[in-house]
Amino acid sequence: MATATVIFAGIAIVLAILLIVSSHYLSTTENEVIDKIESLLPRIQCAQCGYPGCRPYAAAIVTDKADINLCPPGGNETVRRLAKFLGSDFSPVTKYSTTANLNEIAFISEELCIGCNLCLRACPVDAIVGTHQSMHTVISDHCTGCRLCIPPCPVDCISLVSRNA
Amino acid sequence: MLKYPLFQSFYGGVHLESHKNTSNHKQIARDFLPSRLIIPMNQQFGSDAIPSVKVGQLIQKGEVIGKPAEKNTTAVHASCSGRVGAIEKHPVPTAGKVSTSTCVIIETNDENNIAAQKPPLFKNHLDKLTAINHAGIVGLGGAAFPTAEKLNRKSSHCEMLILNGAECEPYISCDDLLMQEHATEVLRGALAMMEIVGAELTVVVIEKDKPKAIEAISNAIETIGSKCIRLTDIPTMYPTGGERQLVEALTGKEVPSGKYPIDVGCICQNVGTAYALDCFFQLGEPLINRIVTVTGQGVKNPQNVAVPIGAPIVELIKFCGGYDGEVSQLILGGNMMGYTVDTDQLPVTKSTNCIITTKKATTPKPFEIWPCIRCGECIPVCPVRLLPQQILKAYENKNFEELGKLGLSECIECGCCDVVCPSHIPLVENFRKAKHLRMQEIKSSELSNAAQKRYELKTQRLSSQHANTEKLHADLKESIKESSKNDMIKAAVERSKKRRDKK
Amino acid sequence: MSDIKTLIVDGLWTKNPALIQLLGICPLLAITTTLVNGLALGIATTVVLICTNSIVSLIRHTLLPSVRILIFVMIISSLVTTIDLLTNAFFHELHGVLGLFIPLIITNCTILAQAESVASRNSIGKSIISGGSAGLGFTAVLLVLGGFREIIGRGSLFSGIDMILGDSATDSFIKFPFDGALVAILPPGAFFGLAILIALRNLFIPTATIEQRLETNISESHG
Amino acid sequence: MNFPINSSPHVLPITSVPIIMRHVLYALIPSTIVYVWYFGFGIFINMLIASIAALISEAIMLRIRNRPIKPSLADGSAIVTAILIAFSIPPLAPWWLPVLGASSAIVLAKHLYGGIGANIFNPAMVGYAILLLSFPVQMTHWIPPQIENLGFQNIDLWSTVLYSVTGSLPSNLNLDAITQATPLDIVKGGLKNGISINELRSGPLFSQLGGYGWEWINIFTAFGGVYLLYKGIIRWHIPVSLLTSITIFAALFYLYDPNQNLSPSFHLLSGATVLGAFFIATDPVSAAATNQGRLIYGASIGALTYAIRTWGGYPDGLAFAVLLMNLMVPLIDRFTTPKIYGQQQ
Repeated sequence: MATATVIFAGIAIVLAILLIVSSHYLSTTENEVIDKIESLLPRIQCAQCGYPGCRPYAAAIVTDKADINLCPPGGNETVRRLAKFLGSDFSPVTKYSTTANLNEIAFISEELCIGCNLCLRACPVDAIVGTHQSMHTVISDHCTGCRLCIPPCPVDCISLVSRNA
Repeated sequence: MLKYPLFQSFYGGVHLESHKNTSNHKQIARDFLPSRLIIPMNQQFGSDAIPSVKVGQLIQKGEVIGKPAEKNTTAVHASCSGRVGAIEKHPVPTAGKVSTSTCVIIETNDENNIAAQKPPLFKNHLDKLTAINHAGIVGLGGAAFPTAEKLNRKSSHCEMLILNGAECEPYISCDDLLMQEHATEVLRGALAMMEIVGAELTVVVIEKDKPKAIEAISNAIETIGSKCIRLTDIPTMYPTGGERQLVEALTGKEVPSGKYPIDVGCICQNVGTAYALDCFFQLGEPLINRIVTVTGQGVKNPQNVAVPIGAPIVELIKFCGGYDGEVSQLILGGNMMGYTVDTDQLPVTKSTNCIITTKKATTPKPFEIWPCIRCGECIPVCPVRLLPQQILKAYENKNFEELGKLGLSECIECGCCDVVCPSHIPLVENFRKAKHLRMQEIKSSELSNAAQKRYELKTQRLSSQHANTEKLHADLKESIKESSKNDMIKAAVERSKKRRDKK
Repeated sequence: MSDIKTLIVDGLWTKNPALIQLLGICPLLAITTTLVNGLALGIATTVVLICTNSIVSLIRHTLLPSVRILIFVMIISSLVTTIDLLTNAFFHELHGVLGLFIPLIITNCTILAQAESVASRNSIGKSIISGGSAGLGFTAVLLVLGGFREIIGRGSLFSGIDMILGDSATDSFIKFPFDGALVAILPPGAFFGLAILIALRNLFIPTATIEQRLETNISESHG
Repeated sequence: MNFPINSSPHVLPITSVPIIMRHVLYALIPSTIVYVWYFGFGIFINMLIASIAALISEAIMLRIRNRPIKPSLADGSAIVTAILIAFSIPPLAPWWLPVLGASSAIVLAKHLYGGIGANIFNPAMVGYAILLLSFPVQMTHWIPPQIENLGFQNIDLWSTVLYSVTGSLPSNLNLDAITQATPLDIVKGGLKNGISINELRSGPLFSQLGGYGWEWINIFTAFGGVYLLYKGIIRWHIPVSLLTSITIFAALFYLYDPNQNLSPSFHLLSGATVLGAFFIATDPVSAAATNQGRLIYGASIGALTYAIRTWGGYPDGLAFAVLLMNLMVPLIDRFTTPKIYGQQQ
């Protein structure tokens, strides 16, 4: 009886030490998980999830503050991918975006633009060029169609057009 | 020297029921003159040609009407004499579909004398290639790739010129008849090409089901007496006529993915192209005609016609006796790789080698489609050695990574798998959609990556800007504090000085 | 009150260890050749569950996170050994039949999962209720599967009841008028049986259709 | 004029699933005739019952899965499955045996995996395996060849029908008296009891090449198989590799000790070897896809069949060999992918 107890206690202690050491050295870093989640998101930086960009949202998911169904452009497909990766349950996207794909880009109407610079600051991917008092324009190759430039515009000169047009 | 056993091996392919005898028993009809020509400006790779004529202008046959927009593209010529009726957008068959392109519309008249009727003279090699480009000569096999461009790839050494007369599509017979009637001209054209590319050997490839063409070519080889032209007959098997397939069949070498036959020392040219080149070198005639097979059950007199480029299909059909009863489909190109068009108001272009009119009986009905039973019949027939059934599965699962691994992009859309599939699954159609989807996926992920990168840069920039401003403010405050301190001390020192002075 | 009710319903149905969580499949598949075998294993498992849950719950504040699993396993194995010895002492015949499978309760993931997800986070009362209801839920599945396989595979029900009720009950099992298809008793039968049970569960909790329904609702309201 | 737009190629397919299934059924005719010659009309009853059961379960499953019923019923794949099951159960069998076999094949092996084209396992062999595991007694009660000079009691058609439906035999017949184990069974049991092959093969159920009657059934099945090869329904890789690998294994062991091991001809011409080689292992859905893979697949089935027959617990191992190799098909396919034209490996 005593021998058995000692042997098992010994095994347990050895294993416990192994576990403690490995939990210290083998843990996955949070950053890797965030990278992976970010790669599953559409990454058009539209901020519709309530976070300033896709990486902050990914970080929020990892630190367990945010739901996985907040990304309207990604749609249910993205939620499904995230659910599969995180092993959590699927639930449909809470709000629907009018831009669910990357096929639309912003277009600044030249006649109306007053060069106020507000859209330039709003663009998450620096796809708008221009300076004060001069007309701005959208670099179509870089625009992700996130619509963040539309609300700040005081003269409503920005509209969305099809990418290929 | 009649035949030379150059045939090595051919992987895959299917035996198809031949329909060549519908159209190959008559001579090429050469008296077709349409009342109107619609000559598209987009008949070659690269940018469209720029129309160089004005509406109402009288032009002669063979005159340039479209100037090349870039250096390496070809010119467009008037195929008949007449008056320019209009320059407008018109639907045109281009690369597998109907699109709209600028066209010069010519009302033809009877004066059909060619503008330049003398053999051209060249100062040097480069001059020759430019001249070929200006003569508007493109590959007449179907892809309309500029011939000069193809002959100009001088980076690799060319050992063999393959003259493609295989013509594996079951309905087409235009190359067959061309070789029968103009064997000498074809071979002369080939010799000219050989001289340009510096090849040592020309191999004329003809499928065994064209005995007359084989005879004509072998006779012509004897007549010419050239030691460097050889004739090889290959088994009748679709799709031997594919450029890459032909290279493998003759040399046993594979053309690496994304490269051209010239990278393994071969250049493939269609016999029609050789003929067009010969016409240009001997007579100075630019490419304004091509031989088109008009065939199928839906036309009264199926035959091969020498058609001026730009002739409307409807007039061509009328020339061949018109439609015979109700026609269910109009196919441009062969029935395996050609495409259907919805109207006969389109012009014949340089890449139109065949027009098939089908009646109900030969048009595939929407069959019952069974699920794939994995019978594997599609695997041995694929000339590219793909696994169509697994590609289909990966496509149904939208597994793009797997699609890439299975080599979807290598599919040549020959349709062999469709023919043998007992479940009647439209495989090629699915593969086209899969290719399209995969391209979209790749594109959007590229876009996402770019957006992510730019976002990161912007956040970095903003935060560094922010940090800079903060620092500036802090420094300013500090300096104000410092300076004010000093001022106060100075002022106090001053005041005390004044007080002392008063005393 | 409603909290306790959810705990019980969770264990018995909505988070049934065998049907929903698919835990403890190994003893489930191996032992359910008859209803009585299933019952015996179910009772043993339930007892172990209740005991481990209460012990783990008591020591939950002193646990080191990195070695907690090790400690759970130690507790479970000690308890199972005790129960193994007890059955051997008081139900010797049943022990002969269940033999190997009582020690195997150690590897039953239900117990580890309960210790990890319930007992180490909740008070002792809640842990006991949760463990008991999960054990009963597991027993119910064992009973259904055991009965199903016994009827189809042997054409009998309650055979071997004497091992629990004593020798007086030797002949008190039901015999149906057919010999049964042997495959139900063999390992494939266990998989078929469990698969059918899970399919039936899906009829009542169609997870896939819930997802679909939600999606169509949203697209309708936006489309 | 307006013409419809279709996708290329614009050509009629040269074959279809129903045509393939029909040819498979045609190919089974010669062996059925020989079967009837040796074992009576029992197989017809089994075929009929199994086909009806297969069609009904197919219809029910299609209905449950919300799939169009008519085209799938008409493609004949369910009937092929049923006929193959009828071939593998004894000619004298209670009616529920073919019913259970066919319906479990269709329901469990075919539709639970997603219907035609999606099944991992060969449905007929799943049905057979379930029957063999569940009812070992009924599945091994085989009536001996109905030939006068063998000295067995014969059973007529009416008694067969009666037994099938009611499970009882006329008073002058006794089930044990009119049934026998199959030759493979006898050999297996005999070898276990230390009887040598020579002694065993002097029994009335054996002839020069294999089991009495079985040899001719197998030979005529091979004719059917050749017909399928000729028609291009199956390719030669699986049958040839399967039969070759059985022959090689049998020959090696036979040469080593002819008294303890059966001759290659016996292995080839008894049990379900030839039927398996041409009709069961070649089921396209559950077989390997590439030619190279098919060679591996067939050879492995042959080797496994020999192993199960010789060292396993069941007299004929073909069904289990096929099912085991069905599991390996994705792996085989993965490693036998041909090199794509123009791509470096």
